[in-house]
Amino acid sequence: MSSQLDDQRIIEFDVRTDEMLVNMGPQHPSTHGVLRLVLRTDGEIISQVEPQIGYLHRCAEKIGENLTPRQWIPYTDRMDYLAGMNMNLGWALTVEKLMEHELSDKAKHLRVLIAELGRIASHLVGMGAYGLDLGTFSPFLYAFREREKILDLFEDVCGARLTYSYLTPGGATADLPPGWLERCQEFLDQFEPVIQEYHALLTTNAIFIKRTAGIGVMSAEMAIDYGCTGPVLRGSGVNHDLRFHGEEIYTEMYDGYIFDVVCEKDGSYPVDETYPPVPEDAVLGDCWHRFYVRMLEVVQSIKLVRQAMERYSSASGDWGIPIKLSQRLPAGEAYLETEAPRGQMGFYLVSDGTAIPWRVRARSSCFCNLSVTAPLCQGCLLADVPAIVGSLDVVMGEIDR
Amino acid sequence: MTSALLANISSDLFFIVFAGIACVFAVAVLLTSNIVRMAFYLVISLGATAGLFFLAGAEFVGAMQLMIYVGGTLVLLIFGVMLTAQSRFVNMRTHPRDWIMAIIVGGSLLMLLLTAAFRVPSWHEEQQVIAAASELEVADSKTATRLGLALSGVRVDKINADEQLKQGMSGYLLPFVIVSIHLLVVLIGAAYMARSKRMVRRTSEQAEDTTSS
Amino acid sequence: MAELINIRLGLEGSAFGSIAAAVIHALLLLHVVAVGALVFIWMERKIAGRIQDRLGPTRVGGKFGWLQTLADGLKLITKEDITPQNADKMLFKIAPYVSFAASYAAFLALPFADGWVANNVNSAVFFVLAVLGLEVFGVILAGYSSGSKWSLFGAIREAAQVVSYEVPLGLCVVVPVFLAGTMNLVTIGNMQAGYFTNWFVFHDIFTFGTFWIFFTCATASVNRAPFDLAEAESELVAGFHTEYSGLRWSFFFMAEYGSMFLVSGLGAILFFGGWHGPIPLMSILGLPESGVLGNYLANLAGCVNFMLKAVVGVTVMMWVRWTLPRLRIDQVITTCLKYCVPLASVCFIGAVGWQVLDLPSPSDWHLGTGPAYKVHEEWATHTNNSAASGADDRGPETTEQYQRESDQLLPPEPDDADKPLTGSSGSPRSLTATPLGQELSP
Amino acid sequence: MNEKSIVEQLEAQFGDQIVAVELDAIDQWIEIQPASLIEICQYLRDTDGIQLEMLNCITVVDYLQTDPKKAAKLDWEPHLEVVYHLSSISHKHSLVVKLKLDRWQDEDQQLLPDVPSVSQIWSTADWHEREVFDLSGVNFTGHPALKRILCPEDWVGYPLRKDYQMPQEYHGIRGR
Amino acid sequence: MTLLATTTVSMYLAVGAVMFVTGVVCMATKRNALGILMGIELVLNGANINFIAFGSEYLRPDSLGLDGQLIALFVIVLAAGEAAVALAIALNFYNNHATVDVDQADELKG
Repeated sequence: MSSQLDDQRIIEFDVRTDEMLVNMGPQHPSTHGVLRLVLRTDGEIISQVEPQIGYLHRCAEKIGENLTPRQWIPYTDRMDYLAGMNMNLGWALTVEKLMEHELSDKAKHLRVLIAELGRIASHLVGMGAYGLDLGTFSPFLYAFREREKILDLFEDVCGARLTYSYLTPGGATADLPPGWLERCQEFLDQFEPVIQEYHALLTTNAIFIKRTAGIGVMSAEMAIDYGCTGPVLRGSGVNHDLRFHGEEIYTEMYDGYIFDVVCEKDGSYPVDETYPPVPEDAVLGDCWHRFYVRMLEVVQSIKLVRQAMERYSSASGDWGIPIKLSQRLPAGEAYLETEAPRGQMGFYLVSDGTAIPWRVRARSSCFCNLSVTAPLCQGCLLADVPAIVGSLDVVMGEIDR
Repeated sequence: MTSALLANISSDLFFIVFAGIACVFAVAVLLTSNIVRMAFYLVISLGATAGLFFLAGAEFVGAMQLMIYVGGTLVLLIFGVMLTAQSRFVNMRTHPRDWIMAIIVGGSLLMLLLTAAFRVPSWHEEQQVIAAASELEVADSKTATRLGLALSGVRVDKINADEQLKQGMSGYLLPFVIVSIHLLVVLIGAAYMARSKRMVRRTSEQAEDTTSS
Repeated sequence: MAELINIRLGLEGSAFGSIAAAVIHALLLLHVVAVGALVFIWMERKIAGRIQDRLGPTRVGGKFGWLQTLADGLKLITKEDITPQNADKMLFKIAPYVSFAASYAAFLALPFADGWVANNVNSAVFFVLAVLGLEVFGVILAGYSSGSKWSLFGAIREAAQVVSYEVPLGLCVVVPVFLAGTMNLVTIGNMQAGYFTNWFVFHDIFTFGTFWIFFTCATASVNRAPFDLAEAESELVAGFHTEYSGLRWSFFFMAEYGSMFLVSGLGAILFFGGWHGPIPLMSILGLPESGVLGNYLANLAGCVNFMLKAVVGVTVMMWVRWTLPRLRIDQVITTCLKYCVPLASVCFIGAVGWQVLDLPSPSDWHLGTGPAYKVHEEWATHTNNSAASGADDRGPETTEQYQRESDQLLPPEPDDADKPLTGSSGSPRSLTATPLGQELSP
Repeated sequence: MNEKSIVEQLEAQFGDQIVAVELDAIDQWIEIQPASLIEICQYLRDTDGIQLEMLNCITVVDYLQTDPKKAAKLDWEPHLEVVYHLSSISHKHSLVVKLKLDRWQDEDQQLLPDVPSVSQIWSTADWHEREVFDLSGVNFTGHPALKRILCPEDWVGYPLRKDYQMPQEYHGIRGR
Repeated sequence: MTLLATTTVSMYLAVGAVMFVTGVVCMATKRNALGILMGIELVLNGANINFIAFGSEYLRPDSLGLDGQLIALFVIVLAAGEAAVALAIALNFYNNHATVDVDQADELKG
């Protein structure tokens, strides 16, 4: 029985089997958080998948209409709780865009430094959890071993390990503590070789390739049509990364940084030969490519962090004094998307000129990435569902908001 | 002699246990109306039968019984049960008249067989047989190879020292080959039959046939 | 073992002695399974821990947390034993014991040293495989009777997987059986006495390949990762034991670890000389013929040897489990039907060819002297003479008796009488060639 | 092609369908007639040089001042604004399209305002429109399966409306 | 040493008879096609017990010898084939009629 059928609606069947309606989740080992998938299966073949979300809905947008922008920062932490720093950054930049607030270079480099570390930490979880979805446990712990070190660094910076509330409108709540850069440097030197371990355990593992290559193939058109962003979009070979192609207020942070958009450009990835080649049975836009893009983005982020560290230490100006807690916002509206680890996280802020926003909207990347599950899982095998959902790397906190 | 009696008692004990299990669960297969339990009881009954084979010194056949019958055939059977086990088939009651008919026929048949079984004196009289522990082992240890040789055409148990290989070469080579080919044919045929080539609409609620090829 | 005790008590042959022996054997084996499970679960935790740079259990029972499993056992006993509402109560309750009984019964025919076996079944290999195959019933019943869809998925997967993997497993097992010319595990073990060059795994290239196929199929048939589809926790919540809890649940695990040890031990006997070490130290020391006690010591050493080999096998299974991702069901079946079965067949034919053509193999170097090797040679001679008579499967102790018997059955073939005989190459030749030839030329 | 020229092209194409154009806001936006939403979106996605293939976000802003004193000094009537944030992957530009709606078709029987669904143009609109319907109470006509997505199916009211009252209790759970 | 075999052939035959009859009644009464299949298995086993009993050297000095076991082997092997085919038929029947109740198998067209 092949997992990919020409006509998804038609199969040849050996024994008349009744379709089963199976509930995967919200309490299920491999649905990240509280995602619930209602599967209609014919034996092992999935004929229909319907994701059910909302188990973690916390009305963050409604709360945002009753708090000042700085007060709302902690709620952004709890959206993508695996990449709180990037959520903070997205909201902070949106507010600054509305206020047309200018940042010093030092603050910008600090933000790049923190955001890219956050990206590494987030991709490590995505990678480890994906191994878990495919039934291997060890890479998960290998990934968390490294993530913990990043969390230690974050803890030194802001005192929190999960919900940081560090980057705020106007800059950051505090400067980097003394000696932090050295510790970060140490971490990077130790971390870079470890990536090869992950490649050995997963990326190049024969079974891993068998399980992911050619599974859940998503064309570039489909990805754009469903509003998929981030690694999911780039995994389908679309060269789109807001750090390059975003709005000015975001891209200027990355001015002069040397790094690549990780996506397959004319059949090859912009990587040096130390990284594993694409297996021949991997199709562009399948689970393997999405995973691989994440792995390579980690490398790019390491490059960025290295650059950011020296620029930061040599930069002039302050590290960005946060705006007042009850700063009056100018009337108007601003929408800004930033490149969060899991995709383009957008914030929409409408102000009527008071300190409290009239309307706050969070555009979740995972929300759109998850919406593609149903078409992707059509006609795959039961074991492919965790593989596909895991390759989308969703975080329910961000989807339900 | 006491030890001999003890040995008898122990072997008889095992015979009674196995025979009891075999019969009781065979009857249970008959009585239960739940198809899955039927399969389970059948497993136990056949397992006990294998035990009887061991007691009778046919341990190769016993192992064969466990492997092919219990291990293979019944797993297949249970597989089929699972594939077809929907609530309305799991419990299918039998009409009382069928029961009556079956009981009458079966009872008379049982009487017939039992009387036949105990009719021939040499079958139920206790007789002197080689049963010393060591010789039992001998008898044990012969069977596998002897069977193997018999299947490959040599009847070692029919060969005598003086006129060897004259008679008793009525080996089972030909039947063996025929059976193996027959098995092959059967399995291919079964695989072909069970696979009814149809198309079904995945998205439809109830699988209904659209084309037949 | 029990025989020894009986000899001490002067009870051999008597029925009481045999009954006592049976009881002793049963208890010993029960300990092997139960204590083995305890140790293996602890081992698994430690190995998993080390592989994942954790420490694993460290506290319970002082150093190394060696009492961890016991603590878990207590916890499991105190847990509530839940039976789901729409479960088939009777089958649900009985299923774990079916599983456990099967894997326990298979130990009946597994020798731990020369003659240390509960019941020296003549077709032991066959028996072990057959009984091991019964374990699947517990799983199927559990999955079906739980009344949960995940459990049903697990059960159906298990049924499909085990049934298909018994084919290549059987094919692999036939190869050493063919080399030895017997299905008696004790005999097979003794035929590999002497130096490691006599082990069947090194007999020729095909047997070497066979071992790896055997190990793969064994892993699959006791469904350990990467073939643990029946309990794939990332897809089916916990597969066939989703609904189980407490003691019943733990019985499944005893069965799983028991059968892991069983298949590893089977592999050790069939391919790695069982209780014979790489170097026949005991024979060099001359222990086996230095009286009963010496023999006993030699056997004890052999038992330890065998245990070590089996445990190594189990350890490798754990290592694999904590390293590899899980295969998909269709890939598992493909691996079996497309790779394992053809490869096993090729290895079988190859080994037969090697045997029949009598190509060189390390076992022809006659390395290793001492009683073990003598046994080996006696074996060769009498199997050779009496193979056609079929009376070939028995321990060395009764050799001459069969010499008699086989002489009266068949005159020893002249070509075999003066040929240097080795157990591994002697018997099959006479088994296949001689009698058939005689039959076809009346 | 920058936003300005896109807007000019649009005005040339659909003259009076474009209600308002705001080019000196932070994000340039245009306001269009709800009736012509589909054809304009189709045009924006498919026209060479514009090709706004990606629908980033659909937002509904509820303009209702619940405090009567403040409401008195406001220069606008209570209404809903549906905001579509569009962007182009191939040309890396973006555009904001707005619609103005009445808050209710019929206040008394709580009849939701209608907007044609763009889920035929951008598949991602499917879930976005479900969320907007769920939280802000806008009825998207022609949507494949318009049902609540974040709140439970049997939830009452539209939380992101300004006049939303949290229910006293929901299935025995105290609300306020 | 030699001793009396107190378990005689007749006892085995009795067990065989019971299994045989049970199987026959099973085949007669069960409405589920697979139940009938199980009945057949029982019948075959009853027969096998007889073969083994007659062939066993423990029960009678003048035993059938190997033939008993050999025929039993053939029976087992053929029973496996029979089960496969019967199961295939049952499943095919299930495919065509969506039932395994043999009382409804009263038409000749597939």
